[in-house]
Amino acid sequence: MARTEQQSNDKFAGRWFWRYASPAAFYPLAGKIENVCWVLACLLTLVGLYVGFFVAPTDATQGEVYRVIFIHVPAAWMAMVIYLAMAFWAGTGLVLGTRLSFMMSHALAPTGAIMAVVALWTGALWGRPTWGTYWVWDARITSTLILFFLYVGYMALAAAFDDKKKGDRASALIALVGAINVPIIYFSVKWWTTLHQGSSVRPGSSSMATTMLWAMLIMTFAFWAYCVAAAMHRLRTQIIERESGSAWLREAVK
Amino acid sequence: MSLRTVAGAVFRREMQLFARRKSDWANPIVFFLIVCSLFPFAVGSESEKLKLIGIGVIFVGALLSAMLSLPRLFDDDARDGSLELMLASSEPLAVLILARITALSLGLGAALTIAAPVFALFYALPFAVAGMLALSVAMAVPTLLLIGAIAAALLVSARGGAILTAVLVLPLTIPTLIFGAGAALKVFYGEPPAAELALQGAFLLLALALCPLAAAAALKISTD
Amino acid sequence: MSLRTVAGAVFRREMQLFARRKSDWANPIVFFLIVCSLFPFAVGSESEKLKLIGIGVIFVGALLSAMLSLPRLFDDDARDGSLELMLASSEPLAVLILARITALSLGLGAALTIAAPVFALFYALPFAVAGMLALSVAMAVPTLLLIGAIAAALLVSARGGAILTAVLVLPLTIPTLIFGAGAALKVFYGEPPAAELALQGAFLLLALALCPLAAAAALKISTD
Amino acid sequence: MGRIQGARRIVSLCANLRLEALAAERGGKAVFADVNVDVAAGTLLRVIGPNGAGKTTLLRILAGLGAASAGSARWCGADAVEYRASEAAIFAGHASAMNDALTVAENLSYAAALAGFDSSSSDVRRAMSQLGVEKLINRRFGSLSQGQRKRASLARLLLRTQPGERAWLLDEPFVALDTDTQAQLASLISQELAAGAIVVLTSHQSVTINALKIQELTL
Amino acid sequence: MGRIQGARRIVSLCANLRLEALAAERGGKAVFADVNVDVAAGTLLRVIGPNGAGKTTLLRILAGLGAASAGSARWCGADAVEYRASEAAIFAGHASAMNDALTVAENLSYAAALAGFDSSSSDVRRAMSQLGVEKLINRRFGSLSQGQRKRASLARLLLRTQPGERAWLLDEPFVALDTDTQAQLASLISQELAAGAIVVLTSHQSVTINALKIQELTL
Ligand code: HEM
Ligand SMILES: Nc1ncnc2c1ncn2[C@@H]1O[C@H](COP(=O)(O)OP(=O)(O)OP(=O)(O)O)[C@@H](O)[C@H]1O
Ligand SMILES: Nc1ncnc2c1ncn2[C@@H]1O[C@H](COP(=O)(O)OP(=O)(O)OP(=O)(O)O)[C@@H](O)[C@H]1O
Ligand SMILES: [Mg+2]
Ligand SMILES: [Mg+2]
Repeated sequence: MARTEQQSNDKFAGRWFWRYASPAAFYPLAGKIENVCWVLACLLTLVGLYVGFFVAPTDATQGEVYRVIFIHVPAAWMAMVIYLAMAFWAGTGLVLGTRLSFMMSHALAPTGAIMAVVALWTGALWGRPTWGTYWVWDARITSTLILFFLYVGYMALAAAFDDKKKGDRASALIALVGAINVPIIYFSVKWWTTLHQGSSVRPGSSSMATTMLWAMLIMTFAFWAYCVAAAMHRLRTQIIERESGSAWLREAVK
Repeated sequence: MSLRTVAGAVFRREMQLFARRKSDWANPIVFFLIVCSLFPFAVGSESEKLKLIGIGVIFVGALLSAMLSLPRLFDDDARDGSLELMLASSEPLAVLILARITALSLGLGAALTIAAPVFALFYALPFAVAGMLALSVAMAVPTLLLIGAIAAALLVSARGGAILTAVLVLPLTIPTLIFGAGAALKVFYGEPPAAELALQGAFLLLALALCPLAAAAALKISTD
Repeated sequence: MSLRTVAGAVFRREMQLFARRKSDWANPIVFFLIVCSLFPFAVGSESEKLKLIGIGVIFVGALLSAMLSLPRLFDDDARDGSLELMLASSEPLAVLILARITALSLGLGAALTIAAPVFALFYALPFAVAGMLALSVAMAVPTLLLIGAIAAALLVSARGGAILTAVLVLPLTIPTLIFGAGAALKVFYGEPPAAELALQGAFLLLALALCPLAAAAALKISTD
Repeated sequence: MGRIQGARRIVSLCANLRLEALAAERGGKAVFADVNVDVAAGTLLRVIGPNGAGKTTLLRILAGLGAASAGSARWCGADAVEYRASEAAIFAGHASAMNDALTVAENLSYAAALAGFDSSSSDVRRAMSQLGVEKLINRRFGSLSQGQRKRASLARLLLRTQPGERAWLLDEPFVALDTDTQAQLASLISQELAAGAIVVLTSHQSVTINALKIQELTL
Repeated sequence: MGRIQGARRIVSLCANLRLEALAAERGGKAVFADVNVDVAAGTLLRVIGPNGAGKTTLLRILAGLGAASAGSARWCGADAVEYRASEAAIFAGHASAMNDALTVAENLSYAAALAGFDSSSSDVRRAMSQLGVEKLINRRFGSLSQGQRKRASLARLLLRTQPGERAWLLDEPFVALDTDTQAQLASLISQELAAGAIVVLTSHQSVTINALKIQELTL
């Protein structure tokens, strides 16, 4: 395997992205990215939460509970973005056969699933005071749930193979199939709720104060930073796990 | 030896197996029947309540039943080695897979299509709704089998069986479920179901175009 | 070598297998979750309608999910020949079977018991109902596994797998279903569920007393 | 229980086999009929015959795993099922009796526990090393080559520490083994015979086994 | 399609195998490395090695069913996958490639159709009779004895009418066969070699095969 990887890299020698396609080269870089992002995530979260909880005004209709939005919305966004990123790396891995791409999508999946859970969880907690129930079968909410299922399926499939390489490619394929299906599912679900339910409840319709917007923006960047850091951390663990025994790794962790 | 003949041989064998092992198509029907008849016990037997849930129960039951038949597609063949014959054929794998799915759709799909409207009458649904249910089950089963073939192909060399298949397949079939049950619901409420049927058809065609290729790729991955 | 040690070895191996193949208990939960979330797509999303079917869907979902795990009990062992080790042991077969069912009940039952009340909230059911659902699922899953062991034992050398198991098992679990879902329904309507719970408990004890013996007899028949 | 435990005490001190007018059928057709043999302790009984003659069928009857259609197979006067329950007979056939997901060691100690031996892990290790597979002890059974599987599953025969008056029923035990291991197994069989056991063997391979008493049964 | 059909025409007239620095791994561990061999038409290549040496792994790579971790295996200059697709190579391993629920005849004609031969039922009958199992033709495969299974699945090798420049990849083909059938298979292999095929063989059994050119590869 090592040799074929080498060969494919030689073909593209000199291009920087091929250099970093090798786990050996990327391992230290991932470490740097991870550290920077942890710091960013901490700083931005502190600032965001401060602005969100102490600067932004109390909402006219919802009172204080609305402040969940600063966690809820970034988490919901990240759940979607990460799926796309995961599918992208899975596709790259399938086409180019680079080990690192598969590891990248494996590293992203748990973070994405966690983001989906956080969005569901905070949404549910928010729903109780505002709608009087933890859960409604609204299009957006339901699609988040399905997105969570897709993450779970991806991870379960990857874990179902004794042969890691096979698991890589199998789960990559299912990630791509899911990526084609996500928009279809999203619109079907949307259609479904408008079909059956003259829904009166809709998340957030009031126009937002500027400070709220700022807080949300900052928190969104904080979530980005957290997700990148978490993914890089997991990626490094994976590299260590999978490349254990290779010479460069012994060198690197010595 | 032309592609037609090879695909024909695959199709024929599938049909032989159907004829030989009657349980392959009889059991899904009985499973379907049982799922449909469990709900009244758990929900209560008032006919108004049953009418409301009838369409949903029948549709979900049909999908679950088709899904549980998915391991038939490749598992036995992988175990006894005949899958390798198919992989080694010089004809395009996707076409051979399509031949198998077609055979399974004909056998299982027909059985479920006949059973669905009968069960609809148990749930006190009107004739028109029962007819529409038959039509949408007839479209939904092949769609599920096509999508499911990808999962079945991936899982030939993995552990997890029926349940992991469900985890992979069911979320992807939600559109079929929505439009299939939606069409019957429309009829139930006296509205025209054309849009739902069109969308369900579109989804089936899309699956027909993409899934065999994806399943072929999946099979190559998992038997590598 | 005493009976305790042999049964202990059977139990331990089952737990080792659980630890080794995480999918054995993780996937049934996800299957359960997915079945529970399919119904709203087919029935409609109004919370009133959903409340009505919620208890039924969750209960039937838990039973189906437990049922799909039944092939774990003997199938792998029959295929690789280790079932014969168990048959040849000089300790009573029924006790060894009970050890396996206990292990499966602990692993799977616990998982489903935790999941059921969470799903109850999806269906907008009140807390008290969710709690009662957890309790009756906790009693229903071992009952189903005990009854199901008989079917699983009969089917080790037959074809048909999951579906034929369902066909044999589900009709026998209807009392459990009626009383289990009934207890939750009683709570839902604000009435005391004592009678249903007592009956469900009695049914579990009866299954505990009879099923291992019947399953042992079944296993001897089917491996003769 | 009582009855079987009684039976256990009687038969486990004994190895002797008597087939009287034994007949078997598979799928409604007679496979063999009127088989009569007397086998004393310390004897190697070779069952010979072309493919489909009924060798496997016979061994399963002797092991108490299949039923005869007529006649009787008695171990020291006891029924085959009882003899087996007495833990005196070990059958090793085409199936490995090992779970793919567990390691070789886990599989072997499970087999030992079920067969009623108190098998510490050192026994497992000794059994494995007698077949030259001690390195595989912590490998998942599913990841072994055909020959490694066969070796590991044959190690089941060697779990009990002292050889004694008992029976090994071996259906094609040399299949998939390399030549060194074939020789090793042959010498293990010889030892077992010398200790007073009965070994019933089918094999299409010509492996020489040293034994004082050899009987042949042609089906 | 076009590409493969082109390849088919080229390779099916040819049998010659070249392994260059071939290496393989299973479960992340190297099984063998740096295997170099040149095999000409009409040669019997015996792959030799103890259990777990990697013989099955090698044969699967030659059959285009497994991937090498380094180096190359080329049939007449073509990739193993392409050669296999050209219907010039037949692999017979531990698995029978036959469905238990179908009859032997149904299984064989399915195999023939998939491998691209237009196999009438008389071909099936001839192939069966060459291995002495014509009586089993309408039996359910699942009801056969081990040796009968092996015979029936080996009949797959004989479906193509004219022998020619092609390859048989046989992993332990003599297992479970009785001695007569072993000899019969050996002579079929000799015929095939004489007609210019390459036969790659692993076997722990010492069956003599007459061949002009025999090469050994020890793993
Ligand atoms: C479990 C329940 C919930 C889930 C899964 C969920 C999911 C989502 C998702 C996916 C988004 C981003 C969608 C987009 O940007 O297009 C979002 C945004 C939002 N959600 Fe939720 N939500 C839930 C409950 C709630 C509740 C109870 C409220 C408030 C009453 C709420 C208010 C909002 C608001 C204000 C936004 C951002 C503004 C917007 O994009 O419209 N959500 N939610
Ligand atoms: N699925 C697998 N996962 C991990 N390792 C494996 C797997 N299959 C085989 N191996 C290992 O690869 C090595 C080669 O196996 P292979 O089956 O090629 O051996 P072999 O030479 O055919 O042996 P035998 O003579 O026993 O058939 C063995 O050490 C085996 O343990
Ligand atoms: N499940 C079955 N149903 C019907 N017939 C069977 C079944 N199993 C075996 N037979 C038949 O019974 C006969 C004896 O089978 P058995 O397996 O005992 O033969 P064997 O002597 O062990 O042969 P081999 O040398 O090939 O292993 C064979 O003719 C076989 O076809
Ligand atoms: Mg035999
Ligand atoms: Mg081998």
